[in-house]
Amino acid sequence: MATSFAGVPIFYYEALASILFFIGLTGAIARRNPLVMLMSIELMFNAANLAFIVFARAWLNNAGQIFAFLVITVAAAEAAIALAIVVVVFRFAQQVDVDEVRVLHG
Amino acid sequence: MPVVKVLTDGIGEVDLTDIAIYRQRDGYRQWERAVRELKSSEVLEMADRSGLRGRGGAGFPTGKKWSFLPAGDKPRYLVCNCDEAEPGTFKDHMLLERAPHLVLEGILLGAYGIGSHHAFIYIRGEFKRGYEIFSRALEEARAAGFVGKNLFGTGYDLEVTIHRGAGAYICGEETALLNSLEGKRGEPRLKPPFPAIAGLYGMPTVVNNVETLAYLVSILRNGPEWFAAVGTERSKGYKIISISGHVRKPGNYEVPLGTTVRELIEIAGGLREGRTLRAVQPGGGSSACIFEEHLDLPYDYESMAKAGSMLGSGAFVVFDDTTDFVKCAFNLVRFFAHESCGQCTPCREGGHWLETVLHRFVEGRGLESDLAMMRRVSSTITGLNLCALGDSIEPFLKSVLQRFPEQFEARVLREVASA
Amino acid sequence: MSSAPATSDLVNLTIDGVPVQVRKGTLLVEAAKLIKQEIPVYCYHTKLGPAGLCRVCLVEVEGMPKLQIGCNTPVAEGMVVRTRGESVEKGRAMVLELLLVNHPLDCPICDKGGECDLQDYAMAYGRGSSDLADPKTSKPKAVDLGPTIVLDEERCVVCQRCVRFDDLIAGERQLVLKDRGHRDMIATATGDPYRHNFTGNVTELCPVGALTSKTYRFKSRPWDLKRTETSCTQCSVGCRMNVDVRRETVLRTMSVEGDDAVSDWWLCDRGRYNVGYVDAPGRITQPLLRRDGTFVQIGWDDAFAIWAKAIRAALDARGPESIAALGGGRLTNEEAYLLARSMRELGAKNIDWRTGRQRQATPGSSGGTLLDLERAGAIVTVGESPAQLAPVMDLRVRKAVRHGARYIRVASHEAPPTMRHHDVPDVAAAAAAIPANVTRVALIWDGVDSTLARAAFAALERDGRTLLTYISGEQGNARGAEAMGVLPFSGPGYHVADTGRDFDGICADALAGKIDVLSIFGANPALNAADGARVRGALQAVGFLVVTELFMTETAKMATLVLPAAGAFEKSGSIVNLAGDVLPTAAALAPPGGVLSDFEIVAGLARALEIALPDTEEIERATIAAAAALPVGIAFGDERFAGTAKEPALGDGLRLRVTHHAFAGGGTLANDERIATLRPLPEAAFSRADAERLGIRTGDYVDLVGPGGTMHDLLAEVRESLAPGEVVTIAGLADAPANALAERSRVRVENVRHADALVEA
Amino acid sequence: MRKHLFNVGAILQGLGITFKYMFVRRPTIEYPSIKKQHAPRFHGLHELRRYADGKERCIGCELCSSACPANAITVIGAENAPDARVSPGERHAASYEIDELRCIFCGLCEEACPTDAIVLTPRFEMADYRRGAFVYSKDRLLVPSDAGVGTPPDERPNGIPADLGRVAEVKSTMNVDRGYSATHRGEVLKTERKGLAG
Amino acid sequence: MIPFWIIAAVLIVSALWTVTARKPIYSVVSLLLNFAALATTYLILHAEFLAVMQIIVYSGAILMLFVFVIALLNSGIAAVVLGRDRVPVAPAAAAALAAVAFVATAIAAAHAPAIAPIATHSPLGAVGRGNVFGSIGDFGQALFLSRLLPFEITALILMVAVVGVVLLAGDLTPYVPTRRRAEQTRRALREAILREGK
Amino acid sequence: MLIVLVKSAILLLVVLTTFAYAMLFERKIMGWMQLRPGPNRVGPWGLLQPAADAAKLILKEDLTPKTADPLIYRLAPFISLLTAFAVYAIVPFGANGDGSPWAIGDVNAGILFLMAISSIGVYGISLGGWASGSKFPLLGAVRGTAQMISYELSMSLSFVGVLMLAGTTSLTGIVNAQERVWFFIPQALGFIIYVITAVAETNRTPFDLVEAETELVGGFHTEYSGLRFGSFFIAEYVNMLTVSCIASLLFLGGWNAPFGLTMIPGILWFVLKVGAFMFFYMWLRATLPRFRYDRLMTFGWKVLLPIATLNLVATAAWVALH
Repeated sequence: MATSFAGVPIFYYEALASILFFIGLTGAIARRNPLVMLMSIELMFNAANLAFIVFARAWLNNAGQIFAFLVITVAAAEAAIALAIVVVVFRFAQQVDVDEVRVLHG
Repeated sequence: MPVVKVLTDGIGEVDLTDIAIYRQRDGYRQWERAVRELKSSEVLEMADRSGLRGRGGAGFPTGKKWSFLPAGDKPRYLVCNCDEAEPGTFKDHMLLERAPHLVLEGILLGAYGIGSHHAFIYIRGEFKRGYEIFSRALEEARAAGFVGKNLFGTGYDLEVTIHRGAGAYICGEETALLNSLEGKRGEPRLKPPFPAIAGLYGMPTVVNNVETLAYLVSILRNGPEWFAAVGTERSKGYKIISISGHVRKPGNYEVPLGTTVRELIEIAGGLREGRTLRAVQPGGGSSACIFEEHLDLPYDYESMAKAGSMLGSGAFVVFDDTTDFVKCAFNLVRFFAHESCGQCTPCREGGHWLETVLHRFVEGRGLESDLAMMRRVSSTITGLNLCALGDSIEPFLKSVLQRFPEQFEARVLREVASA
Repeated sequence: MSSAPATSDLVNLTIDGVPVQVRKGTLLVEAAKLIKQEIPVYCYHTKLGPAGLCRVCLVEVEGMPKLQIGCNTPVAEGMVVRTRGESVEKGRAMVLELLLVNHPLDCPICDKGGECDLQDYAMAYGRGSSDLADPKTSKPKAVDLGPTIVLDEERCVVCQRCVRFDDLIAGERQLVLKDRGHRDMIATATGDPYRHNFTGNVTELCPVGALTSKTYRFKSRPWDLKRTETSCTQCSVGCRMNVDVRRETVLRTMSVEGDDAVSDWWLCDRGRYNVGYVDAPGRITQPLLRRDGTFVQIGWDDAFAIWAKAIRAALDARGPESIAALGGGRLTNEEAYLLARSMRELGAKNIDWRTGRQRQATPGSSGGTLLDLERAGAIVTVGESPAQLAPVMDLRVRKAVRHGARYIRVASHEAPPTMRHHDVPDVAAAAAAIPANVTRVALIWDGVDSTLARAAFAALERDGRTLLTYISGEQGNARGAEAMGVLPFSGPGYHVADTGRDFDGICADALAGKIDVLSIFGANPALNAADGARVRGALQAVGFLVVTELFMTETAKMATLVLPAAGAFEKSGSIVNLAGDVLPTAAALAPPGGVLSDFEIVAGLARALEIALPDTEEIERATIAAAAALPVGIAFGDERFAGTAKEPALGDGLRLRVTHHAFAGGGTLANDERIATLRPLPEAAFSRADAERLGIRTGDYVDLVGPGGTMHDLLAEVRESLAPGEVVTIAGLADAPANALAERSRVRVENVRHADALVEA
Repeated sequence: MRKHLFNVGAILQGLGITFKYMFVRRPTIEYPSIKKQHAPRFHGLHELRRYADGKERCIGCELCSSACPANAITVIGAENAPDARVSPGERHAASYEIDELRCIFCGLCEEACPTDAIVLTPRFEMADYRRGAFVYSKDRLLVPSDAGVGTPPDERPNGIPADLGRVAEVKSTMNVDRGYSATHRGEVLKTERKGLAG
Repeated sequence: MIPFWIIAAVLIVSALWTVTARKPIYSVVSLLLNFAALATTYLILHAEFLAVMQIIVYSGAILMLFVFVIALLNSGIAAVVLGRDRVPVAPAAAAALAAVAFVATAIAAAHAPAIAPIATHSPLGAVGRGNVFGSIGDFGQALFLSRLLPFEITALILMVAVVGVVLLAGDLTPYVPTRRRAEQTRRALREAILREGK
Repeated sequence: MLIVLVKSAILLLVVLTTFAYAMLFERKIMGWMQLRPGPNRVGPWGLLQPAADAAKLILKEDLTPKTADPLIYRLAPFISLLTAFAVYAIVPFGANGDGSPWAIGDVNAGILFLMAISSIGVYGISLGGWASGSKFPLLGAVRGTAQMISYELSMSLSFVGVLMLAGTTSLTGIVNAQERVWFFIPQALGFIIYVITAVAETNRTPFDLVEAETELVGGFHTEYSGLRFGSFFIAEYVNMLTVSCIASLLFLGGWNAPFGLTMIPGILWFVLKVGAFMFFYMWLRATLPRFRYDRLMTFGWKVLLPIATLNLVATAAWVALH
């Protein structure tokens, strides 16, 4: 396994991916705007994808790329559904504050 | 010849302006008799029985007119209308100048008849000589005790006031005369109320013509039956006719009513040599013409009305075949338009309009359409007016338009020179 | 109207197939109106009666051979009338054709075009064409009849309405018909300018555009005008009037047809023509504050704040005795009510409307209506007659005189009226002059001398006689102000309240330095008060003087704060006229920008003072109640109203008398340039004896010198009717204020300049 | 809906039409260089006319103003000074303004005018940069004082115009030399006509 | 080395901006930037197809969807008012701690002994050439041959998502053309009136 | 590297000039079709009109509405412009004798790159519309986003048929694959779908709901003025040029000469084909009215997409069978 590509050590990429992931995580936790939350989640997906691709490159095995592709696909589906939910919630409650929308709290 | 002398008795023979001469001829006898012996209602009754009709033009029965005065203690006035201005009339003029005492006696009798204590005589402004003569006569009568307070010792007061007009034809109309007498603008009043109810100064008033009043003297002298025996059934008594125009001897002729038109022309000397009669205007400027076919009609109120004209004030004007009827019509219309008081629209504007148009005809600048227009306008304005002046415009114009259209058509401008 | 007519008085007839039942003696024109069937008329006028001149009102009466004129045909039982039909239409068309024969068709030029009876009837009944081929007659146009009226002779249809108005209604007989036939024309009989107090009515009567008002000539077309019906507030009669406005300018005023109760369908020239002030250049449009001797413009908020601050300071320092309010004659009832109420809310009782010479406006319980006046058998005036004070009331007097009433003037110093009159030296003589059979007597007082009024009342009161009293005051809504409680001793509805100081008292207090804030609402005491010198001194002594005005009047010039107020045409409300009728006024146009009505001004002050104001509905209710309240317990010449003015000491010289003139006054009258020619010159009238003694002839210029002042450059007039020992001047002239000298004081004549000498020089 | 969506034929037809029109001669007039000649009765800019003697025809009667459906005309009348008349008769227009932006050029003012004073000329070029410039007052509406038409008014004292209410023979008095566009009948146009404009 | 640092800096800054931006649209824009940088990284890492997919799917579709929803919600009546964001101390601290731990682990893993690459059939070559590691051909063969099952499963998931979205956000009331709806309303109204009439 | 820069500069110049005259040309053509002369005041036959327009746009005041989001408002035109030009990095205009294309860069995944770039292009519209902060631009943006997403799908599917026939994603490869038969013959359906979606993607009539001046007074660029508006304007025309190039490359044989007319250089053929396609665009605009929004979406999803899928399946089957 190559430890560096074009002079960049692989763990740099790993670190980058993890930083991006945690930025996304923080956003997903801290923001109340569902759109921004979703985008943060996308950020986390991408961080994971980056890691996949880095490892695929490292092992020269495109299974990682395939996985990343599937992630992108599923992310698209997820985003579509999530946004649909946001729109429906907005129509229903006239607001999108996730803390205020608690109809399903039981 | 049926010429009589009732009012004209003595005129042209003796100086009747002299009270002494007048009294010699029984002057003021009837007046004294009336005041001393008769009640005023008896005088009224005699006037009524005589069938005397107003000689001023309208021919209204005098007794009936007097009887319209309402009972009551309001002062009453008698006004003698001596504003003779109808074209063709000159009888009152003559009476005033030649027999002033007769006129005055008539006024006094009339005033007594209606129970008035104040009589007025309204003398036309142009009758300067007549006014002077009558004034002198009045002074003489006053001096003789026929006018003034406590007449003949009976306690009856009667004052006579002379008023001179200022030369307006319309003041011959009784209400205009009253206005003029009051010092107002001489224009007819709106009737009702009639003068018998509210006349001079708002008091019951009778306005009578000079001739009418003058006949009272002879009626009282000879009795009403004497008067009623003459004339036709409804036009009784005598009348002075002022005959003028194309006759040899124009002048005033006193005749019984009912004399035929032909006789009247004969009385006045007949037509000039070689001339033929074209028309006669039997009742002054405001009457329509009568023609050859009417020559044998009796000259009285009814017959003249039947012939489409009227007897009016007895101004009998004769036209022979030299007459230019366009000029005649223009002359008469101009007179009426000029004399219109201007109060009411049809007379004021219609008269002036017709005058303008007729003037064009006289100058030979008539229009074809004017003939129909004149007929339409003149006939429509008749009957729309406050007084009779406006209605006087039509009759003569209409009758000559109808009878002699060729004279008018000859003055129509057929071609306009293309300038 | 008061009682249903008995059946015997009624006549049944048929008009155009419609059965009508009317009073006996009714004319066909009027009867046809009942079934809404128009009979065209020119010469006929409901108030003038028939004249039978125009001949356009033709109708067909069954059984009569000729067409009858509807205007002079009284109804008869069983009469069958047709106002339409071939012969009627033919006759009318002929008359209209004839009317148009010499009528110029300059309708586009003519002011009447659009509201012209001739236009209307020609359209409705005319032929539409004429056979006229000749040129129309040419007559003078724009003939100057007088200071108010221009005649177009070509347009005249000789209906003589104007002539008959002048004869029958105004009684002046100035207008006559001159010449005859188609040349006849309207003119003044003497050739002098047509001039009296009612000239304007002829322009309204004129069915065509022959008589036009100089103020309205070519100003507008009738269809452009916005019409508002309101009540005139120029004098205390309160005539109903139509105000025609265009481009934010009052262009003309017209009387209201059918207003029998108040104006009798007429207007006086003052009410009609004094409207040009609305957009006069001298109008104040912003609050002005005196700062270092000159006025500076300030905003309304500041004005209210400064005013309120001054009042608060005065209240805190010296209590409610130190503030006072004056005025009310120009205010509407609502404004007067709000003013009185606001003042009393502050605890202030120094409030009075009597800033002029008039002392009282409510005649007490014996007050009659204007219609009553018309029916009186005798009319007695004490003090000044209503001829100049309340001109339209004077028309009622004239009407009564025409109907046979005896008109008696007590110790009058005015020019003799053109109607039959009896001048008597004192009240007792007046009582004696009343015919024995007269049961209704009207007593008219100018509101000045209470003692005289009481004496007259006592002298004329008699068993079996109805005595009706009137006070023809000088201020428009004086009676309203009284009813609303703008009096020191009474509140709204004549309820007795704590007694404060009246006008004289306020002046005295001011001179003593006891008044800190004096607010004057629409009054001009500096010019109009009887004792001018004293009043001016008092106003100067006030610490903070507020004046609401339209113009910089004599009083406003002395103020600390001048507030621009809306004029009578710019506000709605109600007024009470001298007969006690409550009349609405309506705003005909909006006031100029920056100008508030007195109502808004009082309300703004109250808000700045944080006084609780009643809401609009309550004001309305209270105003109506107060205006309708019967003046119970108020006597004619009441002593409470009498005031404290003293008779000036006797001395040498002539006694000064002050009279009113309809067009003499400050403010709106002085600032209307359209009526400049109608304003009187300052004059002094002498009796013949005095004039001869002093060597004065009519037309000379003289000065009058009295205690405390001088009146300069008065035009002398020798008046036969005056008693020796008196000199009469006109009140309220800004050029020569009569109140420079105390009324009834003794004056000397000085500096006589002869007219001929002046001409030579 | 299906019909509309699959109506390919119509689309093709439309394309054919537009294509065909590419080769059709264009009727456009090169306006500033070539000016169209309008009919003499074209409703363009107004003008206020005079009588042959130079007096204004307008008598300030405001009939145009009341006839105007767009309320574009403001007239304020005034009395003529008897010795120096602006117009025959007693009245003249002290102020006459037309807001050409409001005007709908319907010509009702012309119809209403009793003296044929206001007429609509074929002049149509009145573009400007300021709205205020479209309020035409008498200084721009009145024809030059020597451009009067018709018979001079009756010389009666204070008389009304002799031809009041009669239609005069010439509609416009506009004149090239005076800076008006040459648009009335009989005038020679400055530029030639070209293309379809001919 | 330098490109990496630049890209890393862009990635981190844009990610931070995404998370912290007040307006969601700024989040979108920064995320767009982030994705672009990420796509560049993919290219560097020989994932050509994925780089393109990243742009097409993520940037072109998913992010576009965000913009769409933002615009859609913005166009609604009520303004979206949100409360203050949460900053839960404990989770944040835990996240930071985890991040440190994660980075440490990554570094540790990097120092772990190398494992032989499981090579695929494509060689490593310049990005942009065909049939090299990560190229379309390479990727396609892997996807459709060796990894077909996960691909199909993903397709299923996508299908479910489509159905879900349509069910969620779609307007499920049956579509009625305007004209027919108007007709229905009219008929209803008429019937109502007739009923009232009885 | 230098060569790339020079190539880029030349290309930029060419594209911009083409844009300028395409615009003039469009106005002229529309004028002719509508019986008007079209612009003819600036220069002979109005040839300097583009310069005048440019001068006008440059001199115009650049306004940013108060309600706008300033950053994104200013960013949006650049996104549009950038993506419009970025495409030309890989578009080949011809080929040398050795088969190397006349292009700045030749990428194997060229067509994918193209799709990627064009999918970014919509951001210009949607962000610009959103950031204007007023109603009509927002509506335009929302419409634009939905329309682009909808039609991009069908467009991609129409590409896939070509890709399957050519067996490559390289644009040069695709052109070379058409030496014998241009793909618009076997892929007639795909070509029609492409033409339709291309019009939709560039927001041109009859699919110009994004701008729709009669309903939205200009749509997304209502609030823009001056050069920012100009950027959108340029982007639109460059996009038109792009899709014309793609049509030429993918379906019309690129620089391949028809009927063996090889004596005319390939580049001319390419220009001719692009020009014809551009003319078609303008022709359409002069002819067809605008779609209603709901019909546009219905058409995209319920008509175009199924047909495109059908085309794909058919092509796949054909390829598999051969």
